[in-house]
Amino acid sequence: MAGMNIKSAKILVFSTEKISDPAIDMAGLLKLYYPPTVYTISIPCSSGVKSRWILHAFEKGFDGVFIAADGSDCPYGESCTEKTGKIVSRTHELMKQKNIEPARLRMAAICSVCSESFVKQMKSLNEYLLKNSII
Amino acid sequence: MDIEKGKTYKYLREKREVTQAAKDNQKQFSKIKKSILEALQESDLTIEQLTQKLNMPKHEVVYYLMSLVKYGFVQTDAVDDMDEYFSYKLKK
Amino acid sequence: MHGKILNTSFDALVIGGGIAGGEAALNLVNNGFKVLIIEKDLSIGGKMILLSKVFPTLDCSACITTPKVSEISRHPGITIFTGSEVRKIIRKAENSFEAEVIKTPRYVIAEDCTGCQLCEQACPVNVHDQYQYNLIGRKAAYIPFSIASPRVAAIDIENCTLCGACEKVCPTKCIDFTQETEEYHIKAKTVVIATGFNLFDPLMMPRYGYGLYKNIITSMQMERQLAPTRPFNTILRPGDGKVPDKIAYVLCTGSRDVTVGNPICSQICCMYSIKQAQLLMGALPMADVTIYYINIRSFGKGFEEFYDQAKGMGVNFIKGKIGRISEKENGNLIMRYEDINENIVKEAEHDIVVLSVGVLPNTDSAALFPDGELKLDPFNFVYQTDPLASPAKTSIKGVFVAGTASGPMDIPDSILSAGAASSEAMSYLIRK
Amino acid sequence: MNKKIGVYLCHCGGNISDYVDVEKVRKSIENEEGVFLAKTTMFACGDANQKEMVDDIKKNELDGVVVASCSPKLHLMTFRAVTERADLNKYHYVHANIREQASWAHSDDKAGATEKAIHIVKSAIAKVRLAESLNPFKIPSKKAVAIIGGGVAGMRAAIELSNMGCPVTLIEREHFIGGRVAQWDVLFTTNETGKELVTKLYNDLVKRDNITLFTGAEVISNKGCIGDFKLKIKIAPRYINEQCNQGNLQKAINACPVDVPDEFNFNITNRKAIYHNFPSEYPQYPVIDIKHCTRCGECEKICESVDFNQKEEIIEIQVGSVLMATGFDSYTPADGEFGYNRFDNVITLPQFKRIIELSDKKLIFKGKEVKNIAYIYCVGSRQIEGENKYCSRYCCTSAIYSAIQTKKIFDNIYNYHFTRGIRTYGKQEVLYGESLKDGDIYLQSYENDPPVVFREHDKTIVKINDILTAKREMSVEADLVVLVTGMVPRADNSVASLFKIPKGRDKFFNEIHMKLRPVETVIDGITICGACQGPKNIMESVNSALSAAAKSFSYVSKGELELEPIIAQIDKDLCTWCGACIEACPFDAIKMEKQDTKDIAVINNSVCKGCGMCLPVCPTDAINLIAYSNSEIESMIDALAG
Repeated sequence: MAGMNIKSAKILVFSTEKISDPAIDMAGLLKLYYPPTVYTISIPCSSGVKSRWILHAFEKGFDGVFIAADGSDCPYGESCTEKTGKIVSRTHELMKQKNIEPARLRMAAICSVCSESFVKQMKSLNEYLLKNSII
Repeated sequence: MDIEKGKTYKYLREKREVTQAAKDNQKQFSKIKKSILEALQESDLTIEQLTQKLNMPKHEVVYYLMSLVKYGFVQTDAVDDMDEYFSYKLKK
Repeated sequence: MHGKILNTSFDALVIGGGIAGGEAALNLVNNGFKVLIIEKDLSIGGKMILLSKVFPTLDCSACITTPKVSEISRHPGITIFTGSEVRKIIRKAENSFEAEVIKTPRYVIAEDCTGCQLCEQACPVNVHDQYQYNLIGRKAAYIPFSIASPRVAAIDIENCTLCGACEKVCPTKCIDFTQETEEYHIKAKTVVIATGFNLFDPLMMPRYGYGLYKNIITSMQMERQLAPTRPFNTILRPGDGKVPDKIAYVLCTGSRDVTVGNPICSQICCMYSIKQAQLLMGALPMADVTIYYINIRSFGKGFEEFYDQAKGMGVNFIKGKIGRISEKENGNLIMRYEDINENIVKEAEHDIVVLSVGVLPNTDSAALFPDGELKLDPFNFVYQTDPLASPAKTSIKGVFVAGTASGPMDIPDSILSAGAASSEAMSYLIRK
Repeated sequence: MNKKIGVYLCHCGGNISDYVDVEKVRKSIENEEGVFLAKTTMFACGDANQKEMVDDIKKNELDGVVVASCSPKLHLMTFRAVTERADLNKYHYVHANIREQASWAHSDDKAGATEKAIHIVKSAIAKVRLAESLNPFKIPSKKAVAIIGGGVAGMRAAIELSNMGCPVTLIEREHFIGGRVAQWDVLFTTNETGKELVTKLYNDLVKRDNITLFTGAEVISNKGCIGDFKLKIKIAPRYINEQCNQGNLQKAINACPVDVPDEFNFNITNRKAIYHNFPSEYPQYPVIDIKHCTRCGECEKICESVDFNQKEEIIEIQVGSVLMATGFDSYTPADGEFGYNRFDNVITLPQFKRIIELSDKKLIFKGKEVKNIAYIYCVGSRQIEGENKYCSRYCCTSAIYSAIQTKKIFDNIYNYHFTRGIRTYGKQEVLYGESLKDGDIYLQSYENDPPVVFREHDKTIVKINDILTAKREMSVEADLVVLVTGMVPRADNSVASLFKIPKGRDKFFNEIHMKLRPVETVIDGITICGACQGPKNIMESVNSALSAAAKSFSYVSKGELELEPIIAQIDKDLCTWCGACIEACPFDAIKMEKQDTKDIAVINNSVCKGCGMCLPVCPTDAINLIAYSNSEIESMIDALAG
């Protein structure tokens, strides 16, 4: 990629239709800017993300993956935070096996109005990925 | 009564008087349209220049010119250095 | 005139196809009731469909209105009469209203029109376009505006010269000058009045010089200039086509002003002006926008934050009363105003002045029913007989009011009011 | 697999096209595999475009459609309906959000926004390529609605639903019904009293046999979802029999030795442990405040209706929809805020309203006659420092109306209003005019320079730099300072967390869309209305209550609901039965079943909610969620990565 002026890291966000999507949409509405190389794939619940999807994303060239978790707001029950956490730790293990820096996968609860916190997370992950020259 | 489709305006003409105001308005528009298009034929012009050329109040030039933009006869061209006035040209 | 009896009787007759009438109709039809909407204009969607973006979320008005409008126009349970007016309604008995409706001819067979606009191109007549609030022209054969529903041509017969040009080019031969005014007799079980509001006409205030000075426009004219289907494709002074730079807003034009006969506050002008100011700063980054106000009434959900946002963007707010406006030779306007903060009279020069015109009642609604049956409030809006417990109730049993027909309100309030009216109408229909 | 896909790219009247080069997006995707046509449009949601889409789908026999426009929250349903009108199964439609997540989020970077939009559309195309026809499940919907909150909004919604023939359970936390309005005396516009309004509604309510009313009742658990909410309600005992003898009860109240602050009067008076708020209140018999009762037994001696053996009850109900009307709290000023809790003659507007009602002939406060009243506006609202940035909407009118009433009822009253700009919007403006004519004095502070309340000797002084007299410093000696307090969200909102109702920036409940769906929440089947959603006056609350009633009714009126067929599926061959999925499922939707030679997991389709929690725990990757299969997600990732 020599010669290309890379300004931001490519980040895949697993967001959720009822909870974090509204927050991400609202970030747009409020013009809270974040890197345009952040892409979302929306699913019903953050506890449904499969490790293989995350690994697939790294394989295909994503620099970072972020799970915008439902947290305690999950419409499917309180166990969500814990379950999403387990997905992350399991995947971190798999990443280590494949020599992928585990810090490239992050998760945080993003409630339906957490636009600012979403943007903060994106900026911070982006900075981390750029600083540690993951890309 | 048998009325031919596509020529029903003739039917209404017999029943309804077109007002003088409507006739005058149409004539006036045709005239102004013609003069604006002719003026722009020669060169691209700003509203200020058109006003002088046509000897018409500025706001009327805006009204008619922008209508002609809407109808696809004229298009907006560059803006001046002060970003204040656009010039207008004929649409090819 | 043809007198047609429309045999189908309806559960609800909704008068007015704006956002309130539309919302009420949708609520009713989605619960299984048959609805007839009577709309005076050529298309439905009322004033909302003509707006640019809406406060305080800044989403585009058309994007919210058009799907509702298309749902309304497509619903098999809703019949729509456009270009039609209710001449009178008589309450015969419980659950029984009879209405006389006049449908003026469109001179176009609506079902056959494809909206191709060839007639528009052929028409030699140019008149002021009322949907662009007279900023530019339109033809006498015309489609009201690009997102109109139905998107069907009409002939403006008052200005038509009957030249026949449109008819010659119409590919589907749908132009039909033999159409005549039709009269319908309609039966319905309940009535929803959603006749909306009128805008204050600033010609009533000569000291502002509207009409005389061409660079003074109304807020609705600015709204059009900011809308996606805008007349100039950019923002221009109508007086000379200059891109404005110093823009002034005069709030409370025709509101809170006993001298023009309207003592009440219009509830929306502060917010739409603040919204326009924000949009203008986006469209013209160098522009300098000043809002002259008496009190800023940003009272609704998210409004105060929106006002703060405008201040943060650099919109100037001056607490001041405008005395008079005069024009300089270059078309700029001199505003003479009393600066309340400093208690002195000042002058300021602006390129363009926007008069934030207020909301007036649409007095058509009073004439719908026989003498005085439908009571009006002191400001000539439809009187709410039980405003606290049943805000949609009117002085006639079975007749409900929705939206700005009962007073000034913004879009969310209109929609909630329409929800209340349809809810009461449904109860009325179910309970018998 | 070889789909014919139609792609529509929306300008959104400039909302998208001002920042995203829509034509460039079109060119970049028109040659994607399967794309048969790619068009741009000013308004994808407009009628004309919808018609065109239907024609396109029919004429070209398209079997996949993508619209790239605003958030799917707004128009996913709109375009699914379009495909259905064109006789194409609606699950062959995929929505791409290039407004909230591209043009708006990156309006600072047009090239970046365009690049992102291209990827988003490509991933939608990737998904639609794999889409399959699905048919919605139908589930029964219980024709009953639970209304939480028995204030004016809740009562009014209950009556309306009852009118529509829908059974209602009305659940009120307090022991008496009527909420805040019962606490107000004469109301603006109609001049009826709050008590009269509440009584009118109550009398209508109790006539109806399809409304069940619980007071002293709280929802303590919620299971289920739209169509079938199972609520547990805890009902506190009143310790008084329903068939009580009013005469002896009053004696029993008199005999009670307990003296505690009366919340109904905002603590300006005291009440007994056995009490009612006002004699005609509903339900029309008192309650024993067990927290403060000393069990001295005095009341029991006098009145046979007192019954300390009553027990807390827990009942279960089943409803198809829940309507929230939980109201607001009045803002309580901080200690020292404009002298509150420092100077004994600084009170809040609600307290003031109670004092007016409880006073007779002369306005007496703490033994002294009140003549000069200073009203300080925007206390707790439009805060300069604090968190409450919003305007509370009702307070200007309420304060002015109270001031006018005060002058009408009592002699020699002088009203001084310390405002931040009066907001008597709409017809309420006439009230402001009346007050000015009445001789009330209005002063206005600068935005960041609020008035100050201080003591000088034994006098309370309010000082302001007044805008209206050009920065003149003005002072008023006040006998009473009334803090015009705004509305804040309920401090105890545990019921909202049971239902996971989202809150907005102002911490009030949030609707899905202020204009499109103003009484719905993102939690299906739950509607909101009244002041729990944000400050409102009575009329506005009732308008929203009636709207919410109509909406809740529409969820239950037909007796059944269509649900998305998005559920988990198990690959029999891959399943080796370990039980991990059963543990992961929060809904008990998975069972073990013997099939042929082995045990496998089986999904109960009508119980599965499609959350996908069982997916990642499966060691053999045997579970997929319909429409979110490995192939779909991974092909979307490929498209986004490309």
